[in-house]
Amino acid sequence: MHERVAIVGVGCTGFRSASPEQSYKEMVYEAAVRAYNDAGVDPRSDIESFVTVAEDFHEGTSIFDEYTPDQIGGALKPVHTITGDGIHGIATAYMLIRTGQFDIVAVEGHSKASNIKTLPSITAYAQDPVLNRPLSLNSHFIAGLEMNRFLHVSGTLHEHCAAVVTKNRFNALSNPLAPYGADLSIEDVLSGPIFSWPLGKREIADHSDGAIVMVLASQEIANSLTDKPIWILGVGWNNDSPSLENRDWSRAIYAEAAARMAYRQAGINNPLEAIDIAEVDDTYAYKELQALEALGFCREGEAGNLTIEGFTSPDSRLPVNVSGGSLGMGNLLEANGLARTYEIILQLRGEAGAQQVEDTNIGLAQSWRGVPTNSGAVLILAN
Amino acid sequence: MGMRKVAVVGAGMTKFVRRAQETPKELSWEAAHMALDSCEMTMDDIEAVCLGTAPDAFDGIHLNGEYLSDGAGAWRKPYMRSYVGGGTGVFVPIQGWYHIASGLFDVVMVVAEEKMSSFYPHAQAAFLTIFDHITERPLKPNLLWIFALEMNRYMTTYGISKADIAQVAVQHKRNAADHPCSLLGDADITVDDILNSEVLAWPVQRLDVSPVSDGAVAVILAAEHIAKRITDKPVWIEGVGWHLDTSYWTNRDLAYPRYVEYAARMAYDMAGIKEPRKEIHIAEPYDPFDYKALHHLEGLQLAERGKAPELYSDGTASRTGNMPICPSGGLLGVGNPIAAAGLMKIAELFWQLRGEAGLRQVPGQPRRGLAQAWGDLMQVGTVVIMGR
Amino acid sequence: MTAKIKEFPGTSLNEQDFSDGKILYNFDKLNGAFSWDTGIGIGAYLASLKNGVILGSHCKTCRKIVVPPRIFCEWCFRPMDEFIPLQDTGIVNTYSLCYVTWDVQRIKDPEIPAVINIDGASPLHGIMHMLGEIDPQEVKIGMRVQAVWKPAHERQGSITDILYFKPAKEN
Amino acid sequence: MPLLTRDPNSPLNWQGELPVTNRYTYGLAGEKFFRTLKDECKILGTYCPHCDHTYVPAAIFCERCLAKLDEWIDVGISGEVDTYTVLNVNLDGSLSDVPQIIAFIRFGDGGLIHRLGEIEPEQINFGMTVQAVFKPPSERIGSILDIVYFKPA
Repeated sequence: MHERVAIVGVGCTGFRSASPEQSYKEMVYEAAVRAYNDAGVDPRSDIESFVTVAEDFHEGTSIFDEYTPDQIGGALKPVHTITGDGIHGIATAYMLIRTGQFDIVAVEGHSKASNIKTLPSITAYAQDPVLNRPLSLNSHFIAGLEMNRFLHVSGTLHEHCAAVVTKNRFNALSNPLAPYGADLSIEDVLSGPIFSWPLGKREIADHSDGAIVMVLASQEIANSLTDKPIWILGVGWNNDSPSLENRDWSRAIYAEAAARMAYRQAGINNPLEAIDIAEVDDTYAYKELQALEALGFCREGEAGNLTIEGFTSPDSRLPVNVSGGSLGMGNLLEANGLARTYEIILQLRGEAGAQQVEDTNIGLAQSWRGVPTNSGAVLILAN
Repeated sequence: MGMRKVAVVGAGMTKFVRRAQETPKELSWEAAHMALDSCEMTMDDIEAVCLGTAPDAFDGIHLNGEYLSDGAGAWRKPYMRSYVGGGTGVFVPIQGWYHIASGLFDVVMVVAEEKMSSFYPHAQAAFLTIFDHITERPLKPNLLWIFALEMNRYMTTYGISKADIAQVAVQHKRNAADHPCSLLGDADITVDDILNSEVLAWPVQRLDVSPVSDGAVAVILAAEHIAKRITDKPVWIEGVGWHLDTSYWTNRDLAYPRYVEYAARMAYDMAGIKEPRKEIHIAEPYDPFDYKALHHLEGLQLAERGKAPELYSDGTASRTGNMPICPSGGLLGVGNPIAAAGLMKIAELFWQLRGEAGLRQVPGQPRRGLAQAWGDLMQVGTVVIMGR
Repeated sequence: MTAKIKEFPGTSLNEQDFSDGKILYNFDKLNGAFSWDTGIGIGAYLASLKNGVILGSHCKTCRKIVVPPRIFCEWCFRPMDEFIPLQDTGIVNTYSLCYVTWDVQRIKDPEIPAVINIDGASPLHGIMHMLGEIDPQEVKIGMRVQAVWKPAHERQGSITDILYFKPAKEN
Repeated sequence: MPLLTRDPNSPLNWQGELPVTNRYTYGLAGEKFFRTLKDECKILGTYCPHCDHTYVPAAIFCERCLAKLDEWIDVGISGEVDTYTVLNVNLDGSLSDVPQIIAFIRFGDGGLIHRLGEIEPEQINFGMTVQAVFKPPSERIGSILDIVYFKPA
């Protein structure tokens, strides 16, 4: 068994609202070449297994895993797909290496959301076909229900959610990878169209295209490959009830449970003390506040005020989504967790450029699988 | 530190049927519930859940892994769905294996489900979209093509006849007559029945093909210290292997499944197997079409290239032979709810190696078995070796 | 343990259970429309098909010419070196005589899908397409075939710009 | 990164669909739940004695312990608004002219997702009691739409 596992290489394409010059394979190839160059590995001779994350209906292809190996150097190698988020993919690579059977494993995730002409209809096809789909509802209603209950129970205000948008999109202005940087006021956010009251359009992350590849290695190999290995201290993932009828509408219980699992592995009792920087799911603005509470950074109902007060801004006590988050970088479908993780890695390496936060040693990335799911993952990394 | 040993300690399955009334969740639950009962465990004992199901188009639910999670027992547990097309059914126990071998978990439930009848009007039409969206789909391909093209190449390369291949369907369907869950078991079927069945896509005829089916299978995996506490007959996962070939399937020779060979070699290495033909006592190769069992036996190094039919003609493959092949009845006989069919092979080895396979029991107290699945664009091999 | 179990779960229905209203069910249809970016490799392939040419690409490291063309080689993972126009002839690698359509309609005259190894590409490198202008019983693995193109003004930059492959003279 | 460059005559994209049509059975629990809804205008749950939890709508299994559930309970037709939203966006992503009020109506440990009617958004309170309004018997087919909406009780 290999106890310790590190991320030794990362590569991405940058993120854009559309990417018409590349096929998805060409886009992934670009990210893979960057990651393997960063890690100093040859995928054909050095990488022993590959994990990809993808969903058929997002690609427009059934059994999409067929099309994953070539562009990551995985042809005729042990490759498999997880229909999960990128952090599920990292967790899988982590487990593969820990078995002792593999030393170097790559993880790939991508989004070609711009190629999907009917994304709302496809998202709705994830609803229960008998209980929910006959109502013919755009799936944003699920976020609307959850946001409203969350605001009601926690005492969070709509302005608090808008503050997440202003912070993250402002942060994105310093991130050369992020397409949706903007300097907005809270009024700008709240004055947009309402999609599913209280949820406004400007509190929903737009989609973007892009690919991310990461290389993980066992301790011995990691130390031989790089002087900046980023260690996995803990990873957790969890599913609450998938049905809309059996869930707690105010809390992200899947995130609480995933965090508990990751903290236990990392030996973290007080997350706010231990963690220097976090990248959390903000595909809907309220989800960032809900996540901060679920992750134990503050008590229920406090995340909104802390955000307005600047507690989660780049220069403060707990910088959250310095990258711009999904609101700033775009919703990357299955690759969201990899985008969150990518920023943490840059920060822990001290390579985050204009977004660099001082003295970061331990970072956390968190993801959610989107409506209508109740599923997510948490990753804790250290330099 | 050595590798953590992982055992199968329980198994359950639904009948494989043409059209199930159960929802996909309910099918998953039936198998999971039975697997728990079989080893007298409860959900409190299960630390994580792994799920296998093939394209979302069948169950007809986007993010199908998430939808199925409650039926699979994943409520508030770490849960992931893995996916390698038709190879998924034998991959998902590998996924369970690495969950435990990693040291993160001690007990994992593994569930595979497929409800092909939800695809309307015919499940086969779902396969149009497994082909390349730009270079192939405009030709309106169907699933039979890839099997027919591969079968023809295999037959022509090695001079194998349709009658050679039909023996496979006959033996598997006869074996399946003894499986209580089977959809197409037939104790009296003959080679002529196969050869006289309707031609679908020559050389593929109706009875060369496994039936579209609904069903679910679950197994419970445990780390060594737990497994020994739960049962005095744990069945160990001794080796696992998987390989995925390039998706450019028209750029390789279809006569031989190199990816199956690589997957098998990976599993043999891990299990310390040097002479598979002597050391594997029961084989459950993937048999969605009859020629596929032969093709795979060759990839698995259990037969020389082009010689697999001899295993059937000389009796080696029969239930009382030296290396019984698909004593379960396989996909051809029991049915082919894709991911569930692969995991059915794992359940069969579990029962066979424990001596609990009833009418299907292979004599001679077999010690070691191999299950294999295949899928994608004739592209993936997944292999699990189990022993007691 | 199957020996011990008397009853396995699973409730089987037949088609009449649906038509007779014996059970409850509903339908849904996915509205799944896509506009896939073709990219450099497949974009060039399609543009080339419009001009009546099958395009491949060349990896000098692996000394392979592959079809359809891609911008990277999946075997050495290096960028492909050049696009190469191939012949529109080849040999039948394998074929089928298919009596059912993709949506499972029975047809009287079989479709003849085939993998055709394209002349100019490396051995065993081909594409899937249809055979035509041939008696189904005359098709043989190893026979030479040649593309039959749509008229130039009807070609759209699609694999269907080739109507099918027909028998060609042996070299 | 690639050596090859784009052919200026290349088509940028390729249009296509993912043709998927499905027929869904209601399943073992759904069959009884929706038959009873249709024929008797009753909403059924199932109770798990082991977990002391009532599933609404009725399920055949307990997601907590995976026990088979066979204690069926009539939970009445009135529940509480647990949360609600006003949906202004259509299934195709366009803005709607007709906002719909969607709520999760709690019945015991579970509940139903449905529309609210005969009420304005500003009149809704968390926890208020609402009751199901059924279609006339001749129009009921055994569907969640056999309930037109929930109205204030």
